[in-house]
Amino acid sequence: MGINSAKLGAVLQNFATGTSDVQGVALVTPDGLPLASSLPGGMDEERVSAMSAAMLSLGERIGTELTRGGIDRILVEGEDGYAILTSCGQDAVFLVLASKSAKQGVLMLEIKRAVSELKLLLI
Amino acid sequence: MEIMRLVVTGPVGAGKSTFIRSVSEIEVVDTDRRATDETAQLKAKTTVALDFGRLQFGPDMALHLYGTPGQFRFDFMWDILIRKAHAYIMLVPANRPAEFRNARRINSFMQQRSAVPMVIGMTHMDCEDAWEMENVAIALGYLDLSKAPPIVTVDAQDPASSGQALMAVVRQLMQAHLKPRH
Amino acid sequence: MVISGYLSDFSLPEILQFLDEGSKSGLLAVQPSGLGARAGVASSTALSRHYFIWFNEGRIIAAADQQDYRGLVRMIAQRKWMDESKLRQLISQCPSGSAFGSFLKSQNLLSADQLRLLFSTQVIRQICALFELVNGSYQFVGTVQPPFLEMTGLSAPAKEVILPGLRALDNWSTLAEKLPSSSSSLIQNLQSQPELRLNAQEAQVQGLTDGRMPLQQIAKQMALPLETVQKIAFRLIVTGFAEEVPLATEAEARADTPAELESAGTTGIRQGFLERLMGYLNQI
Amino acid sequence: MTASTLIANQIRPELGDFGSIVCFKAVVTGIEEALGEKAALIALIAAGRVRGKQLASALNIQSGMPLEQITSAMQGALGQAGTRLCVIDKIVMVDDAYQVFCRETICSSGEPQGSPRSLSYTMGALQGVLEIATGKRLRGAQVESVLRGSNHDVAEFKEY
Repeated sequence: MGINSAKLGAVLQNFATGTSDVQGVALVTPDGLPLASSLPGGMDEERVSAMSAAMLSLGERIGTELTRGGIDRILVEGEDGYAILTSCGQDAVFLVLASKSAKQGVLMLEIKRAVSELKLLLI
Repeated sequence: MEIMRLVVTGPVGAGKSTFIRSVSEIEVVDTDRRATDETAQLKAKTTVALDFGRLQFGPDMALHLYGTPGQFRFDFMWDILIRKAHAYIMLVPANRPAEFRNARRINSFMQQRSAVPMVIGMTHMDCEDAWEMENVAIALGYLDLSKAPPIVTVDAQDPASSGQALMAVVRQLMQAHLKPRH
Repeated sequence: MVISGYLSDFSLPEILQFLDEGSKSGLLAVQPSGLGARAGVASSTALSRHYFIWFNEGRIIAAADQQDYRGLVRMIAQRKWMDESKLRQLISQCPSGSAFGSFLKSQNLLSADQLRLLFSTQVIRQICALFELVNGSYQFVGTVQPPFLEMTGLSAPAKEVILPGLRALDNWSTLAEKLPSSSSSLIQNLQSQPELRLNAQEAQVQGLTDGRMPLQQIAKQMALPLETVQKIAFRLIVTGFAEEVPLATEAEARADTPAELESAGTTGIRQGFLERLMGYLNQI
Repeated sequence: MTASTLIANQIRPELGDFGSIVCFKAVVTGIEEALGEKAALIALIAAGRVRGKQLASALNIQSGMPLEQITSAMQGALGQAGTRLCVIDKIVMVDDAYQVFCRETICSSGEPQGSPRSLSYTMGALQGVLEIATGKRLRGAQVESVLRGSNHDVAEFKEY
């Protein structure tokens, strides 16, 4: 049936609205193109996508060259919040932007749940 | 005599008997009895065991059409008929959503027992309250039209339209020939 | 696209299944009718009332019992989370095309938990109550704007609403005819296996969907009343887990079978035969 | 406005506008070295797309233009009279995909036969222009390479 981007969009919006402290989400291809997103105003979807994919592949390289193994997630912790990249199967990277007040454990759990839902839509 | 056996199935009121009558060149052998149950309001006669029609198109070639009863209490007949069939066509009344679930049941029954080629014929498409073809297909469980069997519109009263539906069935059989059987 | 009819023909769970599986977007309006409508769903003063359910790609995005787009605002005000004048002001600030709930969250005025509560009250509870309707009509219109002011920003596949709705349903009279037959069995639906959590009994029945065991026998094996198993089976069917397969009652009346059928063996058909038949049909 | 005037002529008073392919290749391999092939590829494609979009606006390319017109504008801007990124021989539609046939691409130049290197910056630049010209979001893939027995580097772009 091909990838249903409207459905992906609905799942992302659901995640962004229904998860505490989440401010934005995006799903991008491993080569840096946007699949679907729900981002705060002022963030350009295409730039966000290219950055996310580059970051993940850089992480993977660190994983292999610096012998850290396969990469499940990359976490950027800033003064004002988190950016978390999680690989979502072969064909996508999931980016979550969360505020500083987010509880990391809960957030990771929510991300895990969302990733399994998204994977189903990407088959 | 070379004979192809085609089963015409579908829920109550789909037009199975009419379909067979309109393509059959012999006087249809039917076993209609006066309906006594709830289908009586729908039509005066309902098929009890089966409808039978024949289309002779060569000195030694014929198509036999077997219509199944629509009600579930005759499902033993469906079983007997589908086991010997070379193909089947399921007629679905597009204006009667109440029957979609029954059509779905009949179809899964057939699919469980037989892997012969099949075609879906939508009848009553000219009625005002008829559903669009694509939507009926979804209601029958075919969510992806590219993976659904061929779906044709049939006016069961019109021999030409019914003939078109038969041609869709024959085309399916021809294609099945091209693919090696497993 | 417009589809309309009566709930007695095409029941609400079936409509929701259809809209989900067909990934439909639009507005479903349900109007209760007759005296059968139960209190709680539609009191006698509200019989002419409509209920509205909005869909996006098969997911339910909002529900309301009035078409004034103020249902969500009323719910927030009722809970005293914000007063109405503040809400009116916020409505004018909400950017067009975004769900009002998402907007409130982005302004840190409502939390995710509050939105989830609103969604569940607005959509899940309201629709589940509609399953109780004995009589009514429905109309689905495929081309409508999403009701941004009614939307929390959350959505749920229709099937996620069907399942709890039917679990809680007491009055099955409208659906009695739709229940699978006691002599039918179930098979797994290969096209769609939804991501829904089944309860213990449902999972047990789903485990027995082998296309051979009739519901009667499943009931016996699970020591449950037949009707309970039929209801579970119906839930599995309308949520896309299983398909009903009638099991033929073994031939009692073979005498009716015509001689032709008995004598002819099932051999393949020659391509030449098909071509001749095609040519013949072409001339009709 | 001809394509050549698009490039500010007097960037460097003595050396002029053109640099060496050797240096460009060193940039590419250096980035790959530091970031890994994949991250480098993503970065270079992203850079190419930004450049392609700039170019499209400089050339006044708008969505809905006929393919021939787009082709000749791109040939001018990227070829000998332009920035010399590559020679574009033709752009064809195959089913619903755009195939761009190029030669002497900057990405493949100076590579030995059989090299596994693929188009990166070039691909992005072509994609950027085509995205503006078609008004669609595209997804690119290299389907043929001069490094692997073909007469052209062929980039294919599909809507997704």
